[in-house]
Amino acid sequence: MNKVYASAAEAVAGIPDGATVMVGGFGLCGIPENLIDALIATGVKNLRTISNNLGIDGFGMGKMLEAGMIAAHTGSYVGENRLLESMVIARTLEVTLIPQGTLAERIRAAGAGIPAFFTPAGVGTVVAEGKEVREFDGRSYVLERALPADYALIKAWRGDRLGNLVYRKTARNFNPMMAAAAKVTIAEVEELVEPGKIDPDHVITPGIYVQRIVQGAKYERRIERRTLRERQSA
Amino acid sequence: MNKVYASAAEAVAGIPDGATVMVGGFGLCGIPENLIDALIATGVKNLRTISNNLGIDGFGMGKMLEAGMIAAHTGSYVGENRLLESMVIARTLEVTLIPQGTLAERIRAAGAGIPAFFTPAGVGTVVAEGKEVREFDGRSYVLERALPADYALIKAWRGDRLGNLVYRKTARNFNPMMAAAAKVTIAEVEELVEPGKIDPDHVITPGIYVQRIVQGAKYERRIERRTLRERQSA
Amino acid sequence: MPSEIDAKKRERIVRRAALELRDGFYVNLGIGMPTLVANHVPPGIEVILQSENGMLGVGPYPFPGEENPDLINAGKETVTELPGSAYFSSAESFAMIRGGHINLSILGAMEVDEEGTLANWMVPGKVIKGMGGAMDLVASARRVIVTMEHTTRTGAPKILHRCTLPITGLRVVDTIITEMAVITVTPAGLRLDEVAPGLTPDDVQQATEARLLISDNLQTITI
Amino acid sequence: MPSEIDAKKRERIVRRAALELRDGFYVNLGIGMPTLVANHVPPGIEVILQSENGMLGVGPYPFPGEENPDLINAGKETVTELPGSAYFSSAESFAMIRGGHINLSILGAMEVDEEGTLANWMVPGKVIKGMGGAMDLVASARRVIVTMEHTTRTGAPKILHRCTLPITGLRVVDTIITEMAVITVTPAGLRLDEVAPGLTPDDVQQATEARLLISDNLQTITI
Repeated sequence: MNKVYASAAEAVAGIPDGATVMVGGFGLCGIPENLIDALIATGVKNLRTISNNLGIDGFGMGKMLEAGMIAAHTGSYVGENRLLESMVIARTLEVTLIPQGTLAERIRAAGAGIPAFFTPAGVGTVVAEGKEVREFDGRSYVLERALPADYALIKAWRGDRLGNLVYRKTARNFNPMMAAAAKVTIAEVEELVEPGKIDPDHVITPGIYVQRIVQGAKYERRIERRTLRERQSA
Repeated sequence: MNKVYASAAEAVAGIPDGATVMVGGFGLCGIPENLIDALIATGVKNLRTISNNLGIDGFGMGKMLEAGMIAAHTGSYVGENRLLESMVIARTLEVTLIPQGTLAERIRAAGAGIPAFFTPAGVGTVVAEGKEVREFDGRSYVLERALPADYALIKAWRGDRLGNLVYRKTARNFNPMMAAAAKVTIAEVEELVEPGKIDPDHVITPGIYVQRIVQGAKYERRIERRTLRERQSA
Repeated sequence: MPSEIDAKKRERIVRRAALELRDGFYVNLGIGMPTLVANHVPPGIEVILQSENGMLGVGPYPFPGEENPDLINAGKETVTELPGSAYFSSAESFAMIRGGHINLSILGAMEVDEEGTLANWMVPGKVIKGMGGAMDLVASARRVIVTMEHTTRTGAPKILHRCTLPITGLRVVDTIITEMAVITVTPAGLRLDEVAPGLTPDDVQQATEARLLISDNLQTITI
Repeated sequence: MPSEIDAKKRERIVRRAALELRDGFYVNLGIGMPTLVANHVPPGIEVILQSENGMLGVGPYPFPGEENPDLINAGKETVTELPGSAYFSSAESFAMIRGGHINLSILGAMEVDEEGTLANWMVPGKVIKGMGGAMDLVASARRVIVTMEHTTRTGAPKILHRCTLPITGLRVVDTIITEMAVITVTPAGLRLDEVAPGLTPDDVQQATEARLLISDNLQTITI
């Protein structure tokens, strides 16, 4: 059992036109930088992407948007992409926006074999239009379906040959659920280690969810909003 | 914000007759030994318990059964309790058995604000009787409801004053979901430490789910089935 | 200098909102003005901030040179951790929110109406950015406080009889805090509980489309 | 010595079942006979065992003195961990199972019928013990193999036209492995693929209530 790929290019090989692809990260935090670049280099087209955000102009999934490889996108917030506006108006991109918690739970449900669940988020809003709304114990909930994918491109801090992954701080975000929700999960890590190096109690994504793993060649880890406080003088 | 109680007796004080009480653990592994003893000592009656197992005769929840304090129990496997049989026949105990994965997910749903979800487990069996069965993408699923509780008694290895918990090996089991599913969660730990001693990336149960925490006075940690292999001679 | 006036208005709103914090509360603060509430936690009160991208125990902004790309809040700002912080996935984060474990959510609004219905995510005709976690938060936090300027920049009311924009949540707001007033959403309608120093209830009503009930125990805002 | 004969029967069943393992498989083994399959993993094959109480990478039983009360399998037996093991909650464990991530589930049976319907958790009139994780496993593992003795201790068939006991799962079994035969559940019915050395298809049919189709490529069981 060897899931290790030598390069990001080899790890993303074979993703066909029209595939549904999940991409991990929140904003630019915890995104699979190397896999995104490698995927753009394949020239694949008409992808249906699922990701909380769409990167920013010129970085992260923003680069995929610029490459014209995305036909449809599902996420919760796309406010950082100026290019998006013209594409939506020109109808070259179909965007579906859903509540962030519903997005997270629909992805989790896909990995967990739950085809549908009820949630209170979005009841009475456009989000619930055309969906079943049912009352439980006096409160209304909307029925939401699982959201699976053909491929997931995710990013972890450290991973082993069997695909066990650990994340660092808020770079965890959507990555663990996406790992479980795709037919083929491709993980990039900053550090690839031997099995046994990660404490089994600390594993966040068990290797069963990961089909391919690659150590990223380099990481920019760009900060989107650098907010600082002043050092108090002594 | 101080959630620390000085003793298990103080930690379980106030649980009223008739309360619904979840108890963590799988078999005798990861059970809240000290809280169970303290709860029995309160003399509370007619509890509706939720736990995967019911301990064994003479240990764990088996002691609660013997104390006659359980009116109804929901779990997935009760095969280790001989006393149970006579109680079920005498109708002093009402037992509801459900698939283990459905139990785990119903508890998780209660903590996660999901009132109901569809699962394939139990379709076509007695488990699905009287419940809605619906087809999604050509497969049948049964609608299951969230399973909440008034109190959860759980066991972790280490916890801090804010209620952050980490578990050890397979002693994790049902404890994390139960922590989130009860109105009042009471956690016992082997080691109580100061906030900051647990790496924030390693926390399994964030403190938000824990209302009371106590360091257990002593632990027997009984082994139910001691299976061993022979040392090979050199 | 209108921006300086705005800054003062916003500081008054933020300071008043901070008085709603209670010891032991788990609180989610929305992007923008609500985030500033963290700077005014009253003495003797310990609150733990949740950020929906997967963190409990959000600390202040980092000192220069200590920022970490892997440590941001839901506004994508660099933050720090505190002793007792915890990280988790987005699914766990929204399980926490949806499950009613967050005591208080404070967020901004474009419109609020008499029933506590909130609109804060979309203006038709403009390109939509998305609702992010707002719909989940307002649906499930135990208490929802809206902090906002009382009227639009052109002076039009934002507290309406009925929301006109696409809504974020139906009957979800508990309390509205503006630079002019503190208003509670009750089954009978909006109740004016506090007015800013120097203002009369009528001043507030003039700036409000929805009809205000006046509290029997009307107070002046003290911060 | 019937118990010794039984032990040999069981070993034959277990050894044959182990030949169904494939490199890279994630496998859940039921309590009892299925657990023994782990002792016969073919050379060159790496499989990872899942235990539904919350573990991937289940290792062998511990050496005396190295048993850990916090480390058990779903049969409550003390086990060990391996390099690359991982622990998780019961909710995550069954998310893994329900989500179709387990390649193979091997478990025992009281009855299996022509449609692959399985009964293995309850005998009416006896006090019920509970289904544990069996209903979840058979509903969602990618492949379900039943290992069992071909008939009851009194010689009655266990492979039936229709199950008579309360069922564990409807049309869930893919393959039945007994000391007499390997049988595949097909849309057309049960297909006899392999017979034990020295037995004829008719011997197997005699011990089976369900009608057996004979494979065009009938083999002798080799272990």
